[in-house]
Amino acid sequence: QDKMSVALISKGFQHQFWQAVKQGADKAGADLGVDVTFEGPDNETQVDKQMDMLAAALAKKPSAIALAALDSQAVIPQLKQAQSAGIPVLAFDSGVDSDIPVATASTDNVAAAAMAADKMAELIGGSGQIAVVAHSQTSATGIDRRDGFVNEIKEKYPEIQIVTIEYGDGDHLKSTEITKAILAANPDIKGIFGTNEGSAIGVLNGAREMNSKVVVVGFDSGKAQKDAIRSGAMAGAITQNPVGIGYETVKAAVAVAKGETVAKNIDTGFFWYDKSNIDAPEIAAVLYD
Amino acid sequence: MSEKQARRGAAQQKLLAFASLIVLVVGFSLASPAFFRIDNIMSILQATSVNGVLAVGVTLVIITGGIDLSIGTLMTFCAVMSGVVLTWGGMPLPLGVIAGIATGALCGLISGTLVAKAKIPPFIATLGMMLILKGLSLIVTGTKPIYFNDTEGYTTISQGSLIGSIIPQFPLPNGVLILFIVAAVIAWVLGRTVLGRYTFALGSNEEAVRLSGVDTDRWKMAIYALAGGIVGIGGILISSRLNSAQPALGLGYELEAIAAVVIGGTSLAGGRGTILGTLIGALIMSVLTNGLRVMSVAPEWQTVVTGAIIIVAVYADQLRRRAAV
Amino acid sequence: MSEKQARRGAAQQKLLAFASLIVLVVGFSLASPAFFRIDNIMSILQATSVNGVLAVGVTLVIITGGIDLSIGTLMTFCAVMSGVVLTWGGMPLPLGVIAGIATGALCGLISGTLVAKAKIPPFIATLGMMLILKGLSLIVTGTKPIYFNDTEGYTTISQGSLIGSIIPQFPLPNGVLILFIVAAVIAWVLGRTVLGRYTFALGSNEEAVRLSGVDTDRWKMAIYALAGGIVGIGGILISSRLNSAQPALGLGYELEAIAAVVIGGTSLAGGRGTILGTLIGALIMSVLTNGLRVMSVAPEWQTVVTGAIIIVAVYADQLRRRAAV
Amino acid sequence: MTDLVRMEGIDKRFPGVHALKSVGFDLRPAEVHALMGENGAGKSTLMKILSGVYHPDEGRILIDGAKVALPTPGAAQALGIGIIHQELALMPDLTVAQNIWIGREPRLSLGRIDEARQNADTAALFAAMNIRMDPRARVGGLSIARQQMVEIAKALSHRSRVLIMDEPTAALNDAEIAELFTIIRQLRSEGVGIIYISHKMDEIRQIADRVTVMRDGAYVGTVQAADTPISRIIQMMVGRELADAAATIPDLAGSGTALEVRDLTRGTELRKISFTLKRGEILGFAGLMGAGRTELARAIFGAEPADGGEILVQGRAVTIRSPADAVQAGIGYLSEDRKHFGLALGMDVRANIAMASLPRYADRIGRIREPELARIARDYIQTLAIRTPGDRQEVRLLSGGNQQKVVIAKWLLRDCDILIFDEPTRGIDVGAKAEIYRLLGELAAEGKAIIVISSELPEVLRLSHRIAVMCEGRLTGILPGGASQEQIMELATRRETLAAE
Ligand SMILES: Nc1ncnc2c1ncn2[C@@H]1O[C@H](COP(=O)(O)OP(=O)(O)OP(=O)(O)O)[C@@H](O)[C@H]1O
Ligand SMILES: Nc1ncnc2c1ncn2[C@@H]1O[C@H](COP(=O)(O)OP(=O)(O)OP(=O)(O)O)[C@@H](O)[C@H]1O
Ligand SMILES: [Mg+2]
Ligand SMILES: [Mg+2]
Repeated sequence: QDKMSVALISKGFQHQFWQAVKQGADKAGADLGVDVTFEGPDNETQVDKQMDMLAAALAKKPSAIALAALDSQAVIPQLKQAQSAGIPVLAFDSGVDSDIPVATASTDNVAAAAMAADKMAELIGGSGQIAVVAHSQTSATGIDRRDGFVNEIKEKYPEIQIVTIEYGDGDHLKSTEITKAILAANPDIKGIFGTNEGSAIGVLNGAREMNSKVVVVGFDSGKAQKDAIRSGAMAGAITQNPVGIGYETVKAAVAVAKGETVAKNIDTGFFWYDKSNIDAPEIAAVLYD
Repeated sequence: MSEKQARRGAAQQKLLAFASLIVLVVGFSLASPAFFRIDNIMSILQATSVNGVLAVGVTLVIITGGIDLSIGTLMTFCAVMSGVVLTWGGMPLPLGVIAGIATGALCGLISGTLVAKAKIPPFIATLGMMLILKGLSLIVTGTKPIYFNDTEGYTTISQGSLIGSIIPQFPLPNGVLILFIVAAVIAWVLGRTVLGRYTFALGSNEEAVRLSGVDTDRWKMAIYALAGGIVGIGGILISSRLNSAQPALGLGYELEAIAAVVIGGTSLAGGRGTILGTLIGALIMSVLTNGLRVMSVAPEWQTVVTGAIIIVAVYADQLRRRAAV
Repeated sequence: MSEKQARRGAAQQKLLAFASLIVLVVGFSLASPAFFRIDNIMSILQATSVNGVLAVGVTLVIITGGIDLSIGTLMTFCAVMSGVVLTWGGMPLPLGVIAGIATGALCGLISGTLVAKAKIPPFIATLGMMLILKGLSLIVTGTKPIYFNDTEGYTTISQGSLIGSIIPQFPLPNGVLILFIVAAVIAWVLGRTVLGRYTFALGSNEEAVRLSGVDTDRWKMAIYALAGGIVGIGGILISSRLNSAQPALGLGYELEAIAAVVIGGTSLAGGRGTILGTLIGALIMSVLTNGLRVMSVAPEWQTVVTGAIIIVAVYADQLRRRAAV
Repeated sequence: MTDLVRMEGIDKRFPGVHALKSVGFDLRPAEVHALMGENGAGKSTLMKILSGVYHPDEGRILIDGAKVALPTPGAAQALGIGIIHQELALMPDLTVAQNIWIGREPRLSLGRIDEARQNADTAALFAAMNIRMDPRARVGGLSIARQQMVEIAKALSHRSRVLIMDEPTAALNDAEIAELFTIIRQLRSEGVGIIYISHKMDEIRQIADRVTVMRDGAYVGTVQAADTPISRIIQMMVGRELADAAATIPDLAGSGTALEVRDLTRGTELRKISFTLKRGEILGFAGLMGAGRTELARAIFGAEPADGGEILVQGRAVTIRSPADAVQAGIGYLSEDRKHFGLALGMDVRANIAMASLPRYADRIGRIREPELARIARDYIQTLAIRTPGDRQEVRLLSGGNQQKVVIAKWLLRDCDILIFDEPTRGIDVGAKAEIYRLLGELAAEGKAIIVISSELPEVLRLSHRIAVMCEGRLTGILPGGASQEQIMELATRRETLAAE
């Protein structure tokens, strides 16, 4: 008679990306008739806070737990605890170095950032100076997107020089100030890549305040990015499918809890979108406000 | 005669407080040609505007011997309320600005009441408010930013340049102008009015003020409310710059503002402080951040150098003061 | 007679300080059956261990009338240095633990020297240290976590259960045991030793202590160093829990620790405070966080409710104190 | 015989103040050497130099004929120089015993403090002083008089060869002063040299062997106490003769009641106190330490409101829950503890004088009329002879007596109909005292009602039209002006506890 419940422990909850994941998860919950809880720490450094959340989730004895681990090693003891309590574990957003999670729903951030690099190279004509405003120097997504982008440029576009990589914590204002300093120091710069929603909007604001025509490539979605792409202020951006991540995670979790088998890897994909395809149905479906 | 001497000494000291700032500016100018250019200087000033306004607000509270940890999230909440009135309510611009400032004043009043009437230590009262307001911003907005696209002229509040339209060579952003106006008004309030006098007196010896027959509770509440209103202005400025109220923003801004105040020579023990010092403190911080970025110092080294320079700057100030005595 | 009364009053007051905590525990137990179960209680205690240790350390500094904003990033830096010695250096476990604690003590000594000798306000000195240490952790590690996989038994430091191996029904994690031991030792130091006496004396009236011929600078440095050493223990605990030193962690932990101290009744003005109070303060915070999660309160509401309850808990304490007088 | 202490050509400047101008001073073993001078003459500064707190700009200090350096208070202590500071230097959060033995705690192993021995030593110390004091009481909770006792005990515990007492009796009354003098005589007989600073002229006769007078930071002269009339010393201090008239008791039959207190009660500290005060009357309050006079004043003023009883102002019942209410009703209260309850030490003289009257000197938008306040502040600096480089000087930089004058000026400016002065002349020099007596007389003549609480019986007798006497929280009687000291003491010691036994 007890309703099934799925506890999602994410890497954050306030930012729009995570809210989109939550939206997908809630939708799946409604569709499948299960209770879904969703929470995450204030920022992506708080590994121990996430462990405390996991502990609280375990105490509630849900039907399944889904985790976007900030550090996959740190949570392993608790995952074992879940295993021995018979609670199935799934991973989302990024994988966990362990065979405990029965399924992983994630985006390949390295490949996604590499695609951003290719688009950037194309937009600036294959040569010149560019910069990166990243959202984190230490989180998995921050590192993957930075490295995916940087390595692709290094390997494929020797004419392009990355002059600086700065970190703005995904804070809109901080990223704005960083962008302005980059533009002041490098007047010849041709393009800047912002690695998440806050960074991308910051780059956009900074460029506008400096009256710069620099090419802006963003990541993720949100109303401001969509508007900027429509108006041409932002050349384009990579979007993941966070709603899909949330939905697929819960769907798989429910299946596992019912004893069904699911695919080990659920690739939720990523897409490049710009002025030309922003309103195409397959893109519009993965964008969020 | 001797009094004149003493006053000259004090003035000198104030002038000397600029020294760290000037050393920084000169140093960065020599280190990078990109630093001392009008557009970069404007960027630095623009970057000071929000933190500067918050710092001016919290200076008042700190002079009373209190502290306000809620300013960061309150700033955001004020921006959100302004967004609610303007974007959701479709009201005219001035009403939105008033809503933001009024929200700040009201929340400040609540903090002040908790401190003055309920005798809750300011640290706790404003820590509680910080958490409450953080949650409320997320709840009110449904965790989504509110954009000001429909409100014409909202971005001009901070990003336009009234002065630039008169003197094109000097495109001082309005946000900075507003910071200077707010600072000037508050400096005047502190130096010339009854409210200002009681602000210092409360921080100097609250019990003595109470025993002078002053209704200390009421004044304290007024000061917190005023500080809250100023934070509301900060909320308007940041949302005007971002053209949106970002509900997740704000945490951590309080520490930066308090740091500016303390670097500016205001004592956390209360009783002394100046708005000019706070402005200089805020400027030191944004010059540092901008300068190190313009020099392309590696981000992890930026943090280390910032920490070290803050210590050295305050130490130099300390030495000068001791020498002045 | 009246003095005896007063002393009985004080004892009563201390007992009463538990009240808020107990109300919370009872409330959550009634609200959710999952709350008051041994494994959840152990989770709560485990969640208290790091913050509790940090809070005990900073209590010392706060009683002297100072503040230490560097504890969060210092904790991380200590963990990193322990990782450097153990994982990179391949040294035996005890050396790694000593390295972590010694790093803490040394950095504390530096902060103390800046405060005592260079007369830099504690807020600034430790703000600077906070930034410097944050950068250093990233630099030393090359921004990547250091894992302790090669050090056998490292995770046991915090996660094992010595008590559980004796009394299986009560699997108290070692981290919590260490917190209690640290707290007991520091409570003893504060209450019984010369160092403790000077800690209170400095916070009560530093000038009077100096006029009594005490070398206040030296003692202050010792207190900051001791606090730093305790933070080092916190660094060992958190890295043992995470089986890694996470270089980006730490910022924000100082505020949480200071909040626990102040909720526990220690005055930021210095001169008074208890370790027991700090422990209760830290427990109140983790009970709150855990309880609201177990009740599946929406995260944004968790923040609001946490803020409100902190205010109410301190207010209730305030009322009781006034009633006791 | 070499001098125990010899100070030569001591010069000290502060910003805007030349505090000491080539001052010399010497102290022999086994003597009490009184140091006299007006407020701000430089007495405390000279003694702070001798105790290692300040460093002289010029001059030298010899102990037992040998030149010494006194870089820190600790260095002075090591040379056997102890001091009781004028401004209490205690740690309010620590207990009495902890305060006394700070820096010299008896230790056990592991840095532990032998608390039991410390308390026992403290108890012995107070027993020798004939004072009842709980070693474990928190100093912050003691009255200022009892804090003064702790300071004295602390200085005595050092067993110094040189003991400096900077106004040790400012907060004490006759009984305690007598005890202190017994101790001083005992120490003198043991060979200790004592430097004694006080503004209570009658004490000089009783205790001093020699008297050195300072004026305006300069040395004036040294005389033998025994064969120098007080008037001569006063003349050396102030540079002129002082004529002090006794109070004339006016006929107040026709004047109305300004304040009536009925059955005022708070806990065990105040028990059913009733009295009336007429317009134009000065009512003195006498009593031993802890009699409850301060408590009564604080209750009337709303600083710590009473539990029960009624207060009528000008015939109308008023509710006073806070000092703001009291001031609204026209009552002013000058606290006995200027440092904690009277002054914002970090602010300037002008701001402190204006503190209680600020709204009166501001316009509608709250802007302060500074020039007017400046003029007023300068007037008070003149009338009360406040020694300060100017009205913008921070109050904490003034000498103790001058700080007290600032508090008095604050309440004079507030112009209340009913004024309660708690120990108004604490630490004030003879000249200024006479001035304050005159001012109080004038205020009364203008129709103000005044209560004066004082531990100095001569002062109470000199000022009061009637004298109320308290003992253990009860009003034991009201005597007419000019009553004898014996009558007062009889009422002041009428203990209920004794009666019960
Ligand atoms: N730290 C200081 N800075 C500036 N002026 C000072 C300082 N200390 C003392 N003074 C000034 O030096 C003068 C002498 O002060 P001192 O305290 O020695 O007087 P005093 O003789 O003890 O007076 P009193 O009888 O009132 O205690 C005063 O004018 C005082 O204002
Ligand atoms: N010998 C004592 N033992 C215990 N408590 C005391 C003693 N003397 C005073 N107290 C307490 O200290 C408090 C304040 O004392 P204080 O001397 O200021 O009272 P007071 O009546 O104002 O004295 P005074 O009459 O000297 O002004 C009172 O509550 C009193 O009960
Ligand atoms: Mg003096
Ligand atoms: Mg008294």
